[in-house]
Amino acid sequence: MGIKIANFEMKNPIIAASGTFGYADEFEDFCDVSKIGAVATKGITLEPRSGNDGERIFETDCGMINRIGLENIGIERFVEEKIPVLKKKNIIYILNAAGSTIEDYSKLASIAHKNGIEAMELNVSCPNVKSGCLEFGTDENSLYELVSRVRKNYGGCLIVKLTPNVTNIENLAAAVEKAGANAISAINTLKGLGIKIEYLNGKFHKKEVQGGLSGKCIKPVALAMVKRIRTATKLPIIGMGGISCLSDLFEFISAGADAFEIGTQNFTRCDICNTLADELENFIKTNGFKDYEDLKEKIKEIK
Amino acid sequence: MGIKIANFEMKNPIIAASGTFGYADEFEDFCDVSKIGAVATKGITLEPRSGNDGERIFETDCGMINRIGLENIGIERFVEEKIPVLKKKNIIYILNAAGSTIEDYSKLASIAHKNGIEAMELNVSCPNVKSGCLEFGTDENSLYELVSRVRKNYGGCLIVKLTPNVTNIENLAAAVEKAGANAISAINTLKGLGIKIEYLNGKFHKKEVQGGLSGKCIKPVALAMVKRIRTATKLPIIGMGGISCLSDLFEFISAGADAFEIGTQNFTRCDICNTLADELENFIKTNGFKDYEDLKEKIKEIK
Amino acid sequence: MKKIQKGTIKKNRLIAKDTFALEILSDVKEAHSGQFISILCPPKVLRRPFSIKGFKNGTIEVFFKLKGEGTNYIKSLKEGDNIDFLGALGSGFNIKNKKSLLVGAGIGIAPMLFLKDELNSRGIENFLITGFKCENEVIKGSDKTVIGGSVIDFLPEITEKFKPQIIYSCGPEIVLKLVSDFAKKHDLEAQIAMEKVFACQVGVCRGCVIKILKDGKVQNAAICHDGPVFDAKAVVWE
Amino acid sequence: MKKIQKGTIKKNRLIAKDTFALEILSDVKEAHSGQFISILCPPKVLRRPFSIKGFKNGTIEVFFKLKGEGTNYIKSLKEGDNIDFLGALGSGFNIKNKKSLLVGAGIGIAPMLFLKDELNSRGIENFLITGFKCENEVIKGSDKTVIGGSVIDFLPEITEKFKPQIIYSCGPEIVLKLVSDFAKKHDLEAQIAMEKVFACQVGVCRGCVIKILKDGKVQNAAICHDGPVFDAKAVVWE
Ligand SMILES: Cc1cc2nc3c(=O)[nH]c(=O)nc-3n(C[C@H](O)[C@H](O)[C@H](O)COP(=O)(O)OP(=O)(O)OC[C@H]3O[C@@H](n4cnc5c(N)ncnc54)[C@H](O)[C@@H]3O)c2cc1C
Ligand SMILES: Cc1cc2nc3c(=O)[nH]c(=O)nc-3n(C[C@H](O)[C@H](O)[C@H](O)COP(=O)(O)OP(=O)(O)OC[C@H]3O[C@@H](n4cnc5c(N)ncnc54)[C@H](O)[C@@H]3O)c2cc1C
Ligand SMILES: Cc1cc2nc3c(=O)[nH]c(=O)nc-3n(C[C@H](O)[C@H](O)[C@H](O)COP(=O)(O)O)c2cc1C
Ligand SMILES: Cc1cc2nc3c(=O)[nH]c(=O)nc-3n(C[C@H](O)[C@H](O)[C@H](O)COP(=O)(O)O)c2cc1C
Ligand code: FES
Ligand code: FES
Repeated sequence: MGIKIANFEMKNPIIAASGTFGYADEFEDFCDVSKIGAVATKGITLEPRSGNDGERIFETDCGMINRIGLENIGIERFVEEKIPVLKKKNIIYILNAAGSTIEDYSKLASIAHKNGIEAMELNVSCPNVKSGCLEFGTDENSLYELVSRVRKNYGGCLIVKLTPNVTNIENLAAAVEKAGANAISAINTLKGLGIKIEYLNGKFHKKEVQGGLSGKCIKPVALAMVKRIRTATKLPIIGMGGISCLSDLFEFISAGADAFEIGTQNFTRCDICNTLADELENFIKTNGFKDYEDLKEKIKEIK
Repeated sequence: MGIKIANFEMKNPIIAASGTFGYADEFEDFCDVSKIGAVATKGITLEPRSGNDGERIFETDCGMINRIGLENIGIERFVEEKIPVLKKKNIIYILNAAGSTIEDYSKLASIAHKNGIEAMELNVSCPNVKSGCLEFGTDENSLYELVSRVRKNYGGCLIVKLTPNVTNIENLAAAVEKAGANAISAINTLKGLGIKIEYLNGKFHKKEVQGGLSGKCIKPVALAMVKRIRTATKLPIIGMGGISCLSDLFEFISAGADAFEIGTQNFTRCDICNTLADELENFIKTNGFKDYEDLKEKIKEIK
Repeated sequence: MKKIQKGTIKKNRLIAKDTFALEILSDVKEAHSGQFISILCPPKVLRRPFSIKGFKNGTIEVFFKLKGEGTNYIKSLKEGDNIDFLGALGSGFNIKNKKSLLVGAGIGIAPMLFLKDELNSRGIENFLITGFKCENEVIKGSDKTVIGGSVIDFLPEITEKFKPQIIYSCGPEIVLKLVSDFAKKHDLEAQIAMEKVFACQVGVCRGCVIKILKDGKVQNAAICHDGPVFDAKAVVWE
Repeated sequence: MKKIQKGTIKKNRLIAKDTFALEILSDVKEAHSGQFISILCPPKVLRRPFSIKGFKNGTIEVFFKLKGEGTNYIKSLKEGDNIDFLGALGSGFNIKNKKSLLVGAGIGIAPMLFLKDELNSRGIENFLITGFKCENEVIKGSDKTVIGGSVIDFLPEITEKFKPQIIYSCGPEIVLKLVSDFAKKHDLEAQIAMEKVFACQVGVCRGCVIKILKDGKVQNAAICHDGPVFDAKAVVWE
């Protein structure tokens, strides 16, 4: 079940998505973290960040909105405190990196390179940060520039995570490939607004959370995006958006994905990454496929 | 409860959304059509169209995908056969118009003008038609050009319906206002892909429907878009996307909407347009608001 | 608003493997074989259509087979529970005063049993053959029941003996196609009940259209509104 | 994976208007007042957290008040039904050997009753006051029950008489804020159980953070993981 993107080896194609799994080790009471294909860390910035004030979570029909605002411990503490633990516990991880300038990303890349971090996922699409961050993900020229610069500083497996909040995802995917990335992950959250209005004792009360929409509700959008990205690039695609069961994996493969990230569903069923890996392995064995690659090929061939 | 956009008077702010209510009169066995604020007709083109081949509907989590492909009877038959019926039955309607060139739209506008059609909603965002149609909705210059040309030929209430599948909805909204439209409606469907894969007797079977995603699952995206449009224009906004109950109306008002279209929910509860109008009127009366305008103001004021 | 119905469950019982017979008390005044009702299943967006199996004094019977969330919701309904449905919808079989062969496959037997009742009450001679995948899926009421094999294989023999003038059929598309071919070959009229995923259920969304030949032209027809029953000769297969 | 639990319902009974006491049989080994469990409610994406009201030999009791779909799902659970929950989660009250005043508001009485049991079993003197909106919402077990008014109004009088050294409280944010102010004014230690919408329930998503003062610095703390119980003095109100 092991798979490889560039030189980065994962135990299986099921990855815990950034922002939904912390820095991996906190989840040990709830699932067998060492069996997960890989864990994408919470988005990490150069400096620690405390994130947004106010309400950060809003549940929606078949999904949720978050506006965490990249609360994280910063790359320095990550390297010092987390990497040793992850290594000791044999947890495969991907550094999810975010910044607001090309310099931020370049520096993160150098630090990642120097510290032997094997895979890095650029979050160029976080809709929760006011500064530059989102812009890279929506403009193909800036994105090309950004990824090229990071590529220069970083020798490991470079994954770029695309946002669905754009007119032309194809152009962005092509730019990422041209700039030398090793894979594309898609999708980040959709821009969403949650409003709850109650009328009590003659007065209106309102809760409002503007942020990123995730969960089952976005699966059709994610599948459409993955399919479009597939038309624009030959890079491996890590598909995500509302994945919750085995057949979802097949759907993403059919759209063009090679591996998967699981986000919101970790909150609903915290051992879902283990379950999916087991079910996938079991499906391959019981139905006589050679291996995961073979299954993937067969699914891509279906008319 | 009556409201007015430009000179177009509706019985109330609840409009049946285009594509989900046919040409209005077919729904009479299922709801009291004459009590609906207005009905946006199925998207109408110059020539009749038979729409897409193959599967057209796919249910998703809290939503659905359609790829009808603008099957419609064409403007000529609409004018001859439908308008007299709608008039006789006192059904207020909005012509939803679609085309693939500026000429198509201009001609439709002239015909609408000549035949005294009081309101026209330009569908510049239908994701189901391969030809030009979508392009107008994604590029602000083409959209400006299109709306200006239509405006010249059409003196009624001109509404432009925007697509959410763009990076910058604000620019498009501004272009629409500049070109002289009377209102914006938003949103049309999200680009979505539905895939169903089954493994039976050693073989994979697949169903795939690529089209427009609608229903409750898109409500957070719709609210976010309406809020963004509101920052870019003072035009009245007709909000839609997943509306299914009274509190949804409040949420859309709070985001910036002035009236509402109800789409997919007509399929779930076919008298929903009547129900919502009744509930809205009742809410206004029982809680001592002066009228719908007063309620709207109060909701927009909530902190 | 005569076709929005609030009914109550009278009975909901298992009649074969994963198959239930549901009886609904309602105000419906009229219903014919080939027509259907569309049940609101709150966990789902779209209503679920089911062929009417029987109708008497407002009591509507349907047979349903468990598939996914919708039918599992319906299964959970108990005597006395409320149910929200639309119906009777669609145009049913156009009954002819002709010796009738009825061909059902699987759960497609439901409208065939209703049709058989209607034919019997008009004194029209008929013969119902139905096929099921296996023994425990069998639903009673046919003149001949095929288990495992295909009903189509038995049509030549029955036609030979029973000499029908018209065929009515309901079942999976592949069966309907073969019935149509058979009817064409034997120069028999055939009426078939088609299926597709429905959204609006009432003809307005154009989600369930098929191509049919009408007035010499290929046209769209909405299964939910113009059908579900079509003249087999008119259907243009995809 | 010690904190994913599959339990079975032992009892689910109405104890006040729209309020139920749910007992769950489970393998949970330890639980303390102030901790909570997070119940999977299949119609919803996010688990629903509930304070533990009592714990004995693996049987966990919680009180829940009907709000929306989640609690209505839990209401539908019957004896013997399975339930999927996480717990015991969070860090509960840090019990001090001090004369304790317990202040509950509404359903916030649940962890207070558990705390009272724990205090009693350690022989720590305590007094529980709880407030409810109206008569039919009252849940029994307090030393003083306030109906209609605010519990806060009674704190001066009780403090005067009972002379507590520490206050523990659970209830709506507004009550907790007033309790904190009161404690500060009277120079009393106070521990309060905070609430926010939870996503992950376990500290990883950072969705439920509040600001607290720690080591002289304002920092983020996740209610679900670092709380729900906090030292009132440390909480930085928004
Ligand atoms: C005119 C008509 C008459 C029917 N009569 C019967 C009957 O008498 N007895 C019976 O058991 N079944 C009948 N069906 C099929 C029945 O509607 C589906 O089995 C049911 O909708 C499945 O719903 P589900 O949620 O349980 O399963 P799902 O898992 O949601 O779907 C299983 C399959 O059911 C079909 N289906 C799903 N949603 C719809 C929909 N909105 N409209 C149409 N088909 C859908 C699709 O083919 C789908 O692949 C009929 C269908 C049609 C169109
Ligand atoms: C630590 C903690 C302990 C709690 N203890 C109790 C208790 O002992 N008894 C009790 O009745 N209630 C308790 N609650 C509140 C309870 O979790 C909510 O009432 C419940 O989640 C409502 O769910 P619903 O689907 O029925 O209602 P909804 O209509 O979905 O929500 C109603 C309100 O409940 C709250 N809520 C909704 N979802 C969540 C969530 N995922 N996490 C936290 N809050 C949410 C929100 O304030 C929301 O506005 C506790 C909450 C927290 C955070
Ligand atoms: C609470 C939360 C926090 C997230 N934080 C990040 C982040 O820091 N970096 C990032 O690239 N994506 C982040 N995401 C996006 C997810 O990684 C994922 O792209 C998205 O949620 C879609 O997948 P899902 O539908 O399976 O959740 C976050 C998502 C959630 C729900
Ligand atoms: C079956 C179907 C057909 C539609 N056809 C049209 C159309 O012809 N023209 C148009 O502008 N929008 C069309 N729409 C989009 C709706 O009018 C509406 O913008 C969208 O569905 C979002 O609203 P909802 O979530 O309430 O359905 C269609 C939607 C559906 C579901
Ligand atoms: S389901 Fe809408 S036309 Fe048939
Ligand atoms: S709910 Fe995720 S950190 Fe508390």
